[in-house]
Amino acid sequence: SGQSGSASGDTIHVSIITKDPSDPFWVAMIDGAKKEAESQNVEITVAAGKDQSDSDGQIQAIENATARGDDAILIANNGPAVNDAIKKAQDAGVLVLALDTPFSPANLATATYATDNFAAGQAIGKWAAGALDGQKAVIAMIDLFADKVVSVDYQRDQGFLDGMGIALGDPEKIGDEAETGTYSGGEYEIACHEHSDGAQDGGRTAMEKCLSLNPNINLVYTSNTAPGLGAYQALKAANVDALLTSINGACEDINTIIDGKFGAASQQFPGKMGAEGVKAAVEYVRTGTKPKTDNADGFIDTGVELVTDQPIDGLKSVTGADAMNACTS
Amino acid sequence: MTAEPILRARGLVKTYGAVVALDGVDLDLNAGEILAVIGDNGAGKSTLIKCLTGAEVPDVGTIEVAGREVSFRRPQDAHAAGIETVYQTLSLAPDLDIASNMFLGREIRRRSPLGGVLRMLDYKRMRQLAAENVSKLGVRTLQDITQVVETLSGGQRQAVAIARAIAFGSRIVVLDEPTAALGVRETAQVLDVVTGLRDAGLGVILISHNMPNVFQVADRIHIQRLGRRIATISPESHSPAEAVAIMTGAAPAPGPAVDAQLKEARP
Amino acid sequence: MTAEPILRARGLVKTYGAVVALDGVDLDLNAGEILAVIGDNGAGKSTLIKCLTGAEVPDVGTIEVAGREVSFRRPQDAHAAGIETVYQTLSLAPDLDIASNMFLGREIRRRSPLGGVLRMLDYKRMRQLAAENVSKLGVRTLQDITQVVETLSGGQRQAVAIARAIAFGSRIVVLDEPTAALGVRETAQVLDVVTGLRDAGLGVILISHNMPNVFQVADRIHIQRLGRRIATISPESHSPAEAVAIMTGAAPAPGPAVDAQLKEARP
Amino acid sequence: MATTNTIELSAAEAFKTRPLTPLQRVHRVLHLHPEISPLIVLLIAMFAFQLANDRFLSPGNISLILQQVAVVGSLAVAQTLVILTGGIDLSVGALMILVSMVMGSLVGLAGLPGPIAFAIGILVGVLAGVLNGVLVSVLRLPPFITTLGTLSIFVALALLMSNGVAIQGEKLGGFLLWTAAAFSVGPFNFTIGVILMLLMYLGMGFVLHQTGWGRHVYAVGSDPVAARLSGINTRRVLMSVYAVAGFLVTLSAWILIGRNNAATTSAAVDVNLDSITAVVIGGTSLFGGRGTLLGTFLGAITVAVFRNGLSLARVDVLYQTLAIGILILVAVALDQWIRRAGVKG
Amino acid sequence: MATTNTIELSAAEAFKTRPLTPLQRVHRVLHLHPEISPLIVLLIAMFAFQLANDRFLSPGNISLILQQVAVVGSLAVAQTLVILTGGIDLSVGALMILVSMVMGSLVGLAGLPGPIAFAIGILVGVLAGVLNGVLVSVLRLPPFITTLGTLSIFVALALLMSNGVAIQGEKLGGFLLWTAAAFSVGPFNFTIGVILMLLMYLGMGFVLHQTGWGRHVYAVGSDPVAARLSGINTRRVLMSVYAVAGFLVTLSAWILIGRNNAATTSAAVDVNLDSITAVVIGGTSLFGGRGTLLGTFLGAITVAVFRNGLSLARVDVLYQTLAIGILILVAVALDQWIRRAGVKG
Ligand SMILES: Nc1ncnc2c1ncn2[C@@H]1O[C@H](COP(=O)(O)OP(=O)(O)OP(=O)(O)O)[C@@H](O)[C@H]1O
Ligand SMILES: Nc1ncnc2c1ncn2[C@@H]1O[C@H](COP(=O)(O)OP(=O)(O)OP(=O)(O)O)[C@@H](O)[C@H]1O
Ligand SMILES: [Mg+2]
Ligand SMILES: [Mg+2]
Repeated sequence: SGQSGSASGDTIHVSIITKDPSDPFWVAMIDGAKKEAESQNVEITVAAGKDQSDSDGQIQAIENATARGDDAILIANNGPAVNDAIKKAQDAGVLVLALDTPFSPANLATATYATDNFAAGQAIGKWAAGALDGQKAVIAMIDLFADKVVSVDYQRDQGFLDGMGIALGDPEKIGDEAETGTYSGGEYEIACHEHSDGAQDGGRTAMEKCLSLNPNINLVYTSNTAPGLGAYQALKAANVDALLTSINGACEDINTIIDGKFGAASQQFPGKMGAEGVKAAVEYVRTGTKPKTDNADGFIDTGVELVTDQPIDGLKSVTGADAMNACTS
Repeated sequence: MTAEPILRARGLVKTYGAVVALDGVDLDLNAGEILAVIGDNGAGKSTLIKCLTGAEVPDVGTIEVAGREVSFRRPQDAHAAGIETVYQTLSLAPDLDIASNMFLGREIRRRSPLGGVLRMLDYKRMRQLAAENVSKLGVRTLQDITQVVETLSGGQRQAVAIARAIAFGSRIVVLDEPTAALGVRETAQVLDVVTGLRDAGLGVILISHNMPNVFQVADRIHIQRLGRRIATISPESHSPAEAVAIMTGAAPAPGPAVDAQLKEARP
Repeated sequence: MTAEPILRARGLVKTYGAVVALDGVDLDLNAGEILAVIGDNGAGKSTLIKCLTGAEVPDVGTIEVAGREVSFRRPQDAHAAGIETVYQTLSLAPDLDIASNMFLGREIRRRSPLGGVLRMLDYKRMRQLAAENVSKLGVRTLQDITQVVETLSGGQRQAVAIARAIAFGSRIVVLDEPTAALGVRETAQVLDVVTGLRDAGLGVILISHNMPNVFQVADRIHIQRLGRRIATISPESHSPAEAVAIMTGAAPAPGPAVDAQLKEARP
Repeated sequence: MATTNTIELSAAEAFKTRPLTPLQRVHRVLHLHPEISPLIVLLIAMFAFQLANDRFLSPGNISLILQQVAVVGSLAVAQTLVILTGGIDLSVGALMILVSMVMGSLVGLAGLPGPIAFAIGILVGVLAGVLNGVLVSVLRLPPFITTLGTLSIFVALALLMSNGVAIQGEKLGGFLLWTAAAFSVGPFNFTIGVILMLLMYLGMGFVLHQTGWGRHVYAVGSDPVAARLSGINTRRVLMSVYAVAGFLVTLSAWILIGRNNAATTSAAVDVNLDSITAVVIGGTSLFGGRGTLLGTFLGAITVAVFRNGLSLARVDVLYQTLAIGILILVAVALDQWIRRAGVKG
Repeated sequence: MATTNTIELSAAEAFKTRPLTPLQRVHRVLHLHPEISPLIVLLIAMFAFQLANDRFLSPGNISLILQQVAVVGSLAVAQTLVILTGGIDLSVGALMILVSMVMGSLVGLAGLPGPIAFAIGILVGVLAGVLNGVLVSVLRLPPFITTLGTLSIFVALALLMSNGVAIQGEKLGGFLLWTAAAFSVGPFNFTIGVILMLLMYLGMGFVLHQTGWGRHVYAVGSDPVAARLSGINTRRVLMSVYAVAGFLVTLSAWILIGRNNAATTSAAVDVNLDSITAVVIGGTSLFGGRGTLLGTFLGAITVAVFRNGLSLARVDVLYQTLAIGILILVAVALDQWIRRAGVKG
């Protein structure tokens, strides 16, 4: 982008508002944005909800960004409660871009840099269906939360089952599928739905409970890397050999594939979301051009990649080593 | 005088786990009389009056007020029956001021619609009445009626509790060691007030370890020993030394004779 | 007897916000003497002894123990100097048993390596000693030394506190209305023990509202009035009635004459 | 003797009239008026933030802070009430969300008129409060653990009822959203929600300080045994406090709906801790019996000012977390110092 | 007179020997041994869960429950200590994470040997404890708000230090991961972490009940003023309690690293509330002065059994939240009923 002249003279102020302050996924996103910002004379201010269901914290962050006169807000929203505050910010002339999670309605943001969480789930679901190769699937589902309902949680869970070829009930509701039935490759049984709170020890405890319920589990879905690693510990301790799948964010998460801990993972690129968002904000402030998008909703897919070292025929994937190269370069 | 006793208890039992605090105690209190209760430490005096005033519910036993059987579940039941009590562990809220404590649970509202509709309190009046009541007891160091109880000296607190009981007791006033923390002058004043209550026709129960005080004001003396009423004597029939002897077990209890004798003397 | 007083305070001032609790109080206590402190409620008696025993730090004033100036910041400083106190609001931990309370802050460890290395307590010995100390006071209803303090009667608690002070006081024992909650026999026993302490050469400060008791045991009487020491008299020089008159302001204070006179009488 | 007396007379007088250091003078003034101590913290913070960003004290931003504080500030009214009795209510935030979902669903899904849904919401709030009250006063469970238990229950009910689906403003009708209505006073911009919060403070302040019930609340918190022996029905007082808290939480839910322009389960459950923080910074004792609503109000504003001011000073979220931790400690420590009777009057 | 006396003698005797209902008999026995009351709750729960799923009591599952409880159970030791003094420590969970990140970074990033990193971790834990201790005992801040403030600080420091990146087991070396080492005893399977937790209970149980310091902890919690007047240096006791709690949290961090096979900030901060729940269900009074570590241990096991048992009973996650809320209430209510002196002995 343009380094030259007066356009880059004024510091551009950009707020990044994430869902919670601690998840490595957001850290990767912020890192990507900050890296991009360095070269562009952009000052980034980071804000977040207290946890993935804290809309009020995000509303305040939006209001404060507006009040201090920021040029753009990049936000991974915690729910539609923020919409009003977003509209007010836009009325005050702030550019709003959605990262990771589209608003509902999606056209609220000028552009959305995100991946489809449902599709990310689908990819590992499809891989799992292929990898089982006709065996009966005994599935452990390790989701995020028991005490809140958030979109990432059900989209990934339902996407996975859909990818397996299992008939969904309500696609916004976890656990309303038939406990047994057939998937695209044969019979399945869902052994458990547990929650991990997105934490590593939560993932381990959840996996342990699932194994107590059914020691024959041979396929595990986890919502993200940390609980996936916890589940891996539990499987290892119990000497159970099961396919472990997850959805990764940061580059170092790809090690889970290289080490062979996870059979497959959908890799998302939060850093890219952050970087693209900053780029678009700079472009808009300096030149007035809005980001070009392919569709009416302004959705710009930053891509999901299925990463696995056990590729399945007919399913596009990359190896762990290649993914790591691409990610860190 | 065949009048019913204003307070009559029969067979009160109160146990705390393995401890028997009251072991079948009877008690009669007539209107216009001061009944002293004496006994060693741990003899069950406080437990007895707690059972009589709703602070504790006895395990077994009946209580009658003016001939009607009552069953007090909590102190305000006793208040409603016109019984006011100064407990040994004072029942004052340390964070509230003297006036608020005096009127706790029976605050005075303003007379205007502010009081009727908005239920606003009449602080001015409560403070004034509280000051009057406390000053009756002559505790001169107690000047500021808006002082918080926590900052009062032991005797000052005692005085506030006594003033409250006296102000609201309409039938019976029960005092558990009321003068223990009081100075000489204040003690005299309290005893004065207590005799005043008797003369006004109330029944008074007074627990005290101070024999001169007891013998100065009491009409009858209930002696409590190891959870039981061992005797009821009168200051005329026994000397302080004899009372102490009975109380400590050094002398045999006279038995119900005194009660009987009192009853005979009366009709 | 030109011996230093074992405890000497000069010009103690203690204020709580606007309240002046102590207004420049002097006090002398000799070894082998019982100094009674009397005064109306709120006269500053408890505040005075709190300042003398480290429970409160005086705003102004000096304290000397056996001629050496001390500055007590907390009660254990006073303990270390051999001063033990029974406060008016008892200082017992309600959730601990009698024995634990007796030895609170100076527990006895086992003699074996278990005590030296692992610092294990010798509960058996502490219970036994506690039982001995309490029994000296003759509170017969107090039988189980493992009873939790919360379940004791007012007088029983008082007895535990007194037993503790007597057991550990090596130089000075201070008692703030120790017998207020005690029965007749227990009171007599405490006064006996107090005289025993004097005879053993300790200095004793005794606060009490009970004039007969005071005049029975005190060697000198410090009269406190409205935050000041108004006089120090002796039981020989004044009658109880005179003392009360001075205390309440009905009679003029005799001035430092008594002090002077005592001093003269001594050398 | 006269001389001695004069000297003795002057002992305390002399002490009282001794020269003071400026710090002692400040301390003395503050100590005599402890209610202004949270104000001091607040003013210092505001001054510092204005230095960091000169938009901080602009009318627009001040209006914004008031709107941001409305939810937590109104919850803190209920929290103060409970804490004054020596309890604590960890369930206020969860109950607020449950009630907002009940009201929202009744209007948005069942199509009931707003006022009727609101009335049913109040019923739910009061019943939930009564549940807490029964557990605390009749079964004598510790308030902390009681409300920890009901917290889980209320969260689960709200989620089971809604399955986490939000009901957007368009479906909620004018009544439930009325708290979002804004109006201007000079350069300032208020919402009905802010006014409602202020009215809650005024109303409960009146009740606490001018009625017998208010006195009883303080008495029960000060010493429950003494209050009972004084003839107060402590059980009924506790029960009513939790019920009133439930009612007040309903009003907070109303404010929340307006602020979110939606009824949603995705609103911070952490507002619990925020409301407790406001109460404590406002100088109310967690042991009960001592404190004022004015203090709570200042406490809530202080926390909001910190968050807003740090944001305007472009402090990143993690450093904000750090700074707010430190500032909580500093604010409470300052308050404690001011209250200490260290400088003798 | 003799007759009267005999009748009076028999009044209490008669009362004591009156026929009891079976419920009263049960109550009496339990009441005489209050320490077994959490055990009762636990046994009932275990019985019910075994009915729901007969794998519940299998040796494998019991071993798992012990491993699952190790982190919260060990934190509850520190929490018990603090609660016995009448305080509460909301920062234990955050401190555990901070310490585990410190130890993990020193080994995994700086390449220090495990024992040295562990020693530095202990230092950090103890210093953090001392910080809490100074705030509570010297500045006299209420423990609740103090640890709420330090909670924010510790969380922020852990996140700022790690930048959200976890350090996986491969880089941590044998020493830090030793707590994960497993061994079998018959059909049961324990880890060093479980043994460490049990040792923490035994060790602190000994200290609390057999040493003077332990008595002082109880005394300070029972009545701080009385403890001070008795000559206990309450300030020093409080300070040491928080410092020891900091040390114990360090051991929890070690167990946590073993269990996660990683040092990561992604560990449930909810363990705070879980540890408090364990302490309270175990019958320790939140007002201080009363409670035992045995009770806490049973309380921690009970919570873990609930969570595990509900899963094995195939209860839906949202209903699990509901059920745990209800079960907390039932457990504490039962405990309260047992303790009540309702049935006279
Ligand atoms: N709550 C309780 N739990 C257990 N035991 C108790 C309880 N209250 C009182 N007791 C016991 O009951 C007995 C009677 O106590 P009570 O307080 O009635 O004595 P008292 O005659 O008032 O003594 P004092 O003159 O010392 O006040 C005592 O042995 C006491 O230890
Ligand atoms: N912490 C405090 N805060 C404010 N005022 C106090 C405090 N403690 C004592 N006072 C006041 O100091 C004065 C002296 O109190 P003190 O307790 O010394 O009296 P006392 O002589 O022991 O009385 P009593 O015989 O009733 O025990 C009283 O007026 C009391 O109200
Ligand atoms: Mg008594
Ligand atoms: Mg006194």
